[in-house]
Amino acid sequence: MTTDTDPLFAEDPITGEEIELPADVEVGEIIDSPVTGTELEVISLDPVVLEEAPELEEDWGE
Amino acid sequence: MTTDTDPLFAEDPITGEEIELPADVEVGEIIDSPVTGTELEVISLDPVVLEEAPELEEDWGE
Amino acid sequence: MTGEGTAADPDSPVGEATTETYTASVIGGTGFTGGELLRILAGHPSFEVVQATSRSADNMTVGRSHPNLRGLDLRFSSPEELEPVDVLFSATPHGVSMERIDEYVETADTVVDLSADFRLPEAALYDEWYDGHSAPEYLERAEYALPEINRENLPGADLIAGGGCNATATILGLKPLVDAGVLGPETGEVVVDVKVGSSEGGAGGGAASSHPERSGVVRPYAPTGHRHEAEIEAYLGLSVSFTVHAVDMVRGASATCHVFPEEPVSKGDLWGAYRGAYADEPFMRIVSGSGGVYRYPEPKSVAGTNHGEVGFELDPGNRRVVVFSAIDNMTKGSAGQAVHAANVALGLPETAGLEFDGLHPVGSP
Amino acid sequence: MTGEGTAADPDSPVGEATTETYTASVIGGTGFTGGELLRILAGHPSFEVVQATSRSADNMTVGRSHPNLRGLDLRFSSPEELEPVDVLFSATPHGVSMERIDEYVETADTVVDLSADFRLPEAALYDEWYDGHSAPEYLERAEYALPEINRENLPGADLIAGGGCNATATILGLKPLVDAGVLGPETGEVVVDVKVGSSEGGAGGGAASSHPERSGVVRPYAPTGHRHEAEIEAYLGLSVSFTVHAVDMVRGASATCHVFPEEPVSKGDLWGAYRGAYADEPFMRIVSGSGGVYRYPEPKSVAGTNHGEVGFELDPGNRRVVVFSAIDNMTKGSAGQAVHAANVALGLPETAGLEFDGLHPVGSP
Amino acid sequence: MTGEGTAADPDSPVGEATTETYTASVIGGTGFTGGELLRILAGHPSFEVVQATSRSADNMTVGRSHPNLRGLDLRFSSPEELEPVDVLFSATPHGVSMERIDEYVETADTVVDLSADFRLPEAALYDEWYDGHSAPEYLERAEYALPEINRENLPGADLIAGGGCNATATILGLKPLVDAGVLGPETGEVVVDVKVGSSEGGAGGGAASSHPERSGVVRPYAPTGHRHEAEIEAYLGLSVSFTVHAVDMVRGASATCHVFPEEPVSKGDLWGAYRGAYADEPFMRIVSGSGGVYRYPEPKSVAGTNHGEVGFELDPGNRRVVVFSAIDNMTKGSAGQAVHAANVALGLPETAGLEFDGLHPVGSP
Amino acid sequence: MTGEGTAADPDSPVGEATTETYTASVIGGTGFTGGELLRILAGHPSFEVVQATSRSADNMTVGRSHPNLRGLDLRFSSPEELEPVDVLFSATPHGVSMERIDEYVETADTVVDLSADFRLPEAALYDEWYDGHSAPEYLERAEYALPEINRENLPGADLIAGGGCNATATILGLKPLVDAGVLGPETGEVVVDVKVGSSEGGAGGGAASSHPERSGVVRPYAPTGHRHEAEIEAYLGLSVSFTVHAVDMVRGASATCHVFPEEPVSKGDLWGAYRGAYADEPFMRIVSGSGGVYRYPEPKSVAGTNHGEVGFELDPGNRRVVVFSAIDNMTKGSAGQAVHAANVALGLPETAGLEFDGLHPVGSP
Ligand SMILES: NC(=O)c1ccc[n+]([C@@H]2O[C@H](COP(=O)([O-])OP(=O)(O)OC[C@H]3O[C@@H](n4cnc5c(N)ncnc54)[C@H](OP(=O)(O)O)[C@@H]3O)[C@@H](O)[C@H]2O)c1
Ligand SMILES: NC(=O)c1ccc[n+]([C@@H]2O[C@H](COP(=O)([O-])OP(=O)(O)OC[C@H]3O[C@@H](n4cnc5c(N)ncnc54)[C@H](OP(=O)(O)O)[C@@H]3O)[C@@H](O)[C@H]2O)c1
Ligand SMILES: NC(=O)c1ccc[n+]([C@@H]2O[C@H](COP(=O)([O-])OP(=O)(O)OC[C@H]3O[C@@H](n4cnc5c(N)ncnc54)[C@H](OP(=O)(O)O)[C@@H]3O)[C@@H](O)[C@H]2O)c1
Ligand SMILES: NC(=O)c1ccc[n+]([C@@H]2O[C@H](COP(=O)([O-])OP(=O)(O)OC[C@H]3O[C@@H](n4cnc5c(N)ncnc54)[C@H](OP(=O)(O)O)[C@@H]3O)[C@@H](O)[C@H]2O)c1
Ligand SMILES: [Zn+2]
Ligand SMILES: [Zn+2]
Repeated sequence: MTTDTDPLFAEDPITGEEIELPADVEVGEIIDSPVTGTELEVISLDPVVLEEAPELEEDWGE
Repeated sequence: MTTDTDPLFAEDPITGEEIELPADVEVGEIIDSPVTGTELEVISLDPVVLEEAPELEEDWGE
Repeated sequence: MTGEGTAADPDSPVGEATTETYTASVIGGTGFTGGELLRILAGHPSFEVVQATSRSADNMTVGRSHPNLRGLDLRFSSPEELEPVDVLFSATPHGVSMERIDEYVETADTVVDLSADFRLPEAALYDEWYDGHSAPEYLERAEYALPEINRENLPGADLIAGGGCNATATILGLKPLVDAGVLGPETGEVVVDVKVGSSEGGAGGGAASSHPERSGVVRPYAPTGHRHEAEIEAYLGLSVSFTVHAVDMVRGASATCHVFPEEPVSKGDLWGAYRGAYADEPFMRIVSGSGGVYRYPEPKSVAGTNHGEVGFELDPGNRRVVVFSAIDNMTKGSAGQAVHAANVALGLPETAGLEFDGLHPVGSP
Repeated sequence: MTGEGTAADPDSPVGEATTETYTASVIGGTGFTGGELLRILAGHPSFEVVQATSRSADNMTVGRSHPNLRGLDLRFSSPEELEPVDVLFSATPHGVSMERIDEYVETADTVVDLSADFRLPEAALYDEWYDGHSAPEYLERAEYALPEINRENLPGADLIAGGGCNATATILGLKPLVDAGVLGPETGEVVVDVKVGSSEGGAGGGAASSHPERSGVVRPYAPTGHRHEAEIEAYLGLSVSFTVHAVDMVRGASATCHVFPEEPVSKGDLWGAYRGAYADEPFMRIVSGSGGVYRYPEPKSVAGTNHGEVGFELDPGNRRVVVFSAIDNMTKGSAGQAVHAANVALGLPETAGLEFDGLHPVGSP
Repeated sequence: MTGEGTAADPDSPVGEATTETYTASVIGGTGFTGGELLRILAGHPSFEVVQATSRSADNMTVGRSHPNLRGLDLRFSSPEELEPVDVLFSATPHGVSMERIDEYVETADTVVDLSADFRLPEAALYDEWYDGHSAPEYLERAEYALPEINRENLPGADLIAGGGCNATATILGLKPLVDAGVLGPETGEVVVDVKVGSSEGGAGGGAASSHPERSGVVRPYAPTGHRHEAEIEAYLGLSVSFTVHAVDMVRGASATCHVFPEEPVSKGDLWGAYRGAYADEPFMRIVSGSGGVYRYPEPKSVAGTNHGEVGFELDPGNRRVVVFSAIDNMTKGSAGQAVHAANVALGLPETAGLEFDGLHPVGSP
Repeated sequence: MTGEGTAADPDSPVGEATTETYTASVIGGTGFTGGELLRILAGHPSFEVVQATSRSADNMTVGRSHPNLRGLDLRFSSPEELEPVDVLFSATPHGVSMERIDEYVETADTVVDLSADFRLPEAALYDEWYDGHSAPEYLERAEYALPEINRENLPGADLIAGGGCNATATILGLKPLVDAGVLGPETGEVVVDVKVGSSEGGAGGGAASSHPERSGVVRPYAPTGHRHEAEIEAYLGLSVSFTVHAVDMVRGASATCHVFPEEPVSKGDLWGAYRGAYADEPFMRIVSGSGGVYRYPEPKSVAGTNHGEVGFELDPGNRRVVVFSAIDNMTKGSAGQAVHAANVALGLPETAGLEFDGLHPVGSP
């Protein structure tokens, strides 16, 4: 157990599965889904809503 | 010929050989010696005096 | 038989099963997959290796061939004198096992063969893709080792045929699409572009696999006509356009499958198909566009392990699904798969002996 | 102007042309392709490099960044103070040249840009694939650098746009099929599966390109949607399904193209198409099923050179043509291609400065 | 405290001890040795990891940084909020632990620090070789982690200082000669020529450790004056001439020690010295002129394991002893050594969590 | 003889000499150094290769063995039928040339042998280090190829013996110290710790040099007693403690020499010694603590070139000088050295055919 507060749960926006989040996440924070690994943005907290984070543009040159 | 000004010459502090510097070097600038490759700090300009630059600490971890 | 009390034995409670010890032998012990079998079995709680054979290193210690096994107190002995065991693993070049299979099945209760000799379901396929088959009567009896697609037929199997490494990577990548109906025999071209490490060639070597010639390559080594096409067709029910490249790594096989579904699919559909297929699989992971450095399947991420990674991406126009699949050819692609199958066949915990999760960072594994 | 007497100059006989010297500058001289330009130009009989720019290494010797150029008596200077030259080569990240192009064309008679800024023929494509274009009026004026497909338009060109390395490999591989009518916009899916070395990422680097993370990989880095698709479509007239993998080499790009022609083709047809296209090309080689270790195109075989290798194989059922194409991304894929184009533009011998034939054996080049 | 019943606890019989579970945390969990600690502890029967810290990846899964740990259900949390644990492992750059050591010893019963902060016995050495020490009062309390030379002082230790990887390789190679009296402070020059992999530099990276620049090197990176000289002198009682080269591998440190004994020694003497020192050590192997491919110590043979290999050879004239020593810098050279020391400190079986024996074949590990 | 007018010929003005063409043959043309000779000679303005021999690839094209030479219009022929040439280069394993030397000197005006057969000055040394010598009468006549130490004896030489690659690296590193009186036979131990690439082993290969076993190694391959010790002693006049390691590169030899001068030396002394020795040498560079990524000699920096890099560093206490020396074993260490020596012997410009300056970035060369 890592915190005194209750764990947070939310729906994974891609698979619809329930996922657990750290208790101290904040709106706007980017966390990764434990199911898909995708980076998700915390849109709201009550209820917890997650959205796929805009992908880092990572062009490795041409 | 890369500039309109006259080229600068100085004594390489390690080998004593005469070396040419870009005409626009400034006091405090770090340039590398064409003879030894060592990084040199420009201490003064008239006359040009060069000194070995303090080595970058580059510890690659343990 | 020392291995009384397998899960296939109704008298044996599962809890107890894992305390049994099965004797095992490895034919072809100096080879790459033979060494890998010895490594896995030596660390397996339910196996005791009693024999490892070699013709070229007869009577030498196993550690002389495989430096990681220097701690193993075992010497190679001749394949001509096989000791009776519970499970015989054979890791010889194609063609050897089919000649000796009668002897093998007499020597052991369970035979697990890593070569191509019993992988294909019909003798005709051996005529077409190989040089025929000398013991076709065993083909029906043999069970394909890959639990992800043949788990239900493995318990109690007495002849198990390990999959080919490139075929394994491909089948693991495409099976969920086939099961979900996204892909079928009528779908149109499926291109499978494979990249493999040098250990696929076995310990034998040759001019093309010497370090100076083999380093740093991207070398088309099977441009077309690779025999694993037959195996893929046999187990997926569809034909693929298959090309294999050698790249600069020692372990690893990576298959990139380019699929053009007839109906458009969404990312959600794909996640559904792959989660449905693999969410409960102990060795399968879906890695598909995650953050950080390792965003898609990579051989590095699974090197030394029995894990398989699969992932996918959609073309902007949704007309193409690209599926990535990565395994270690020496574990999931051969020796690990073989032990996994043996675990299932004997009713042992599936992950027994296969718990190693790999290293990070790791170079060219 | 020191470069009187180019081939574009009617008074100048070709024989004399090669004794002229053109002054040249390299913008982005600390970068990978900038260093390659400096290397090639320093050994070129008709060029004299008078300026190489860097913001980060201003006043430092060129040899400090590029150890192979320690013999070169040249220091970097600021890109803000450009000297007038005959030919300006620019090797900066995408977006820099389009901002400074007015200045460049004033400074130099010929501008050769290695970035993507002038490769695509229309502004709309920059809106679709990049973040738009700030100097679209130059797009029509720009000539694509690759002589194998655009030689006739290069003589006298004053703005030349170097091709992308992956696009170059793909175009060189497929162009002969397009020209021979084997492949066209209506053909059906063309899968292009690319493998590239780490120098493609430039000198910048990042976590994913650190040695521990980047070694030994087969890493999908552009699963779909790579910008070179636009370039390929622009110059081949067909769209391709494009996927790029990072593998463990530093130099090299290898494209494997899987093509499904509507009409069956024979090996003879293919040899005809490729010989027709490349028999007279000074830098192209067809390597297609020869003996020995190097049977098909490989980046190793062309590392450090301006050569391109192409080869092909037919599926047993003749339904698929697999085309292999290999280049060095730093030479044929960028700096070498740029100098080759400049040679053509100025009427110099095509191979001037580009004679290096590579090494054998060579590791991971 | 959950870890009642350590071997230091007189009430606890050893047999029972291994069934206890100790809670553990890892400071610096995104780093290379931090990841290695997490890997080892996750597979350790007596540890439960409750916290792994990161400032840069706060709240992200551990598997995002370390793909081999994707199966671990743990997220990074801030190093500012430490949870009380039985054992705190710290794997941060030099200088961090000395600032926070008061807090660490309050948070945990046992602190194991992998940095250089508590390795040297005296504050004066930190003035000489580093930038001084901010908590010198802990230096006497700290125990050097390497059990092969400090086993007797580890049980019950509450502050353990992990050795440097190059120092570990050197000390393991030379200690038997010191103990046997072949080598001492008066012996004359001892040259230690070290070759290391890129993971020694940590996850941070920089221009020199990018893949294009770092691949294929033999690069003198610490020609003279390496800080590990101080550590070697502290634990061997003699000074060495130390030079470190970067070579193309990710994991591994290999020390070649050139020793010129005053009195002639025989091979038998050497075998006696090394067997005497290491025959009973669970992780040490003597590899010295055996047959096959792997005749002397090699990093490849121990990659991913906590094994150390040592071997030796005599110059024909018997005037020089060459000692070879190979370890994996990430395991025996840091994280494995740390867990080994913790095992000894807590009275656990020494090899617990460290049983992995490595792979064969393996590339550039 | 086509080569009239060498510099050794008093009638021939130097300017004209370079327009002469000498015919040349290469014995052992399929080998690694044979291929390198062919590459260099093919690009050399004054040589025309008329024969390259092979027993195993008789009548095959040269490009089949060496893909970089696909453009060369030449086929291998039997070494039994030698054509008369101006210069015969031989690149066969030790022992072959001494058997055929009578024939070679009849066939050619100048014989350049790359093997060890004529390197040592006395037959007794062949008895001690090799298996004796069958043509000792040639030993005095042979000139050591390395111009940096034997330039004055090369003009007009008719039998030239190429240096060993590891010996060359060592001699180039230490010679300036010997000449400056810092190092002499009485100095005390000189430790030479060498790291080499896989091409040193030649094209033959074997189990230990297969890609899976040879990748990623730091492998002691000549712990003591390497034959190059004799060569070093012969040309430097002092004995060294010599140890050679195989590392993961294909080309390159790097020698780290640890020297303990009797009198303290300063950095200025060292710069003086090395500048004095090499400032005017066309192929030697002093790289010693410069900035950037490449601060000391590295094989990568000279890969593919005939350059040698040397550098040095002083121990803080000034009691040790560490000398680093790096060459490409295939060029400066064998084929390039041979051509350089031939250039000097024939009065050609020293750098003719050897102008290639190498690549940056480059992987594992
Ligand atoms: N390498 C892979 O990634 C991989 C993956 C999947 C499947 N496989 C299959 O696994 C099998 C073994 O492959 P490998 O890579 O391990 O090969 P390998 O390294 O070449 O080893 C072959 C082994 O078989 C022994 N052997 C050869 N001929 C024999 C004979 N006639 N009778 C008895 N023993 C014989 C050899 O040892 P001695 O000569 O000392 O007796 C050696 O130990 C092959 O069928 C291969 O297709 C390999
Ligand atoms: N690498 C390849 O294989 C390859 C192949 C084909 C095409 N290209 C294209 O070639 C171009 C260069 O690629 P690269 O790999 O050589 O990149 P690179 O190694 O990152 O070098 C970029 C160079 O541009 C300079 N630079 C950056 N921003 C600048 C600015 N705003 N103004 C002036 N100079 C600037 C940098 O030096 P300072 O920061 O010191 O000024 C550096 O010298 C890119 O457009 C790339 O897409 C590369
Ligand atoms: N690599 C080796 O082979 C090796 C061998 C022996 C000993 N060591 C020693 O082990 C230690 C770690 O080395 P490494 O190679 O693992 O380094 P690394 O990969 O750079 O990792 C350093 C870790 O420390 C964290 N960190 C950095 N500054 C911090 C601070 N002020 N407070 C809290 N956390 C901080 C970093 O994560 P965030 O930035 O995300 O917090 C990162 O997780 C070093 O002292 C090194 O000398 C390393
Ligand atoms: N590799 C290096 O870095 C290096 C450096 C310095 C010196 N050397 C020396 O250079 C020589 C060649 O080395 P390498 O590495 O190039 O060897 P290699 O790759 O093994 O080539 C040897 C060549 O000699 C031919 N050959 C072998 N035996 C022969 C015979 N009895 N008669 C005629 N031809 C024969 C072989 O071709 P066929 O079998 O087809 O005839 C082959 O072409 C050796 O003496 C070596 O010590 C090598
Ligand atoms: Zn490699
Ligand atoms: Zn590498």
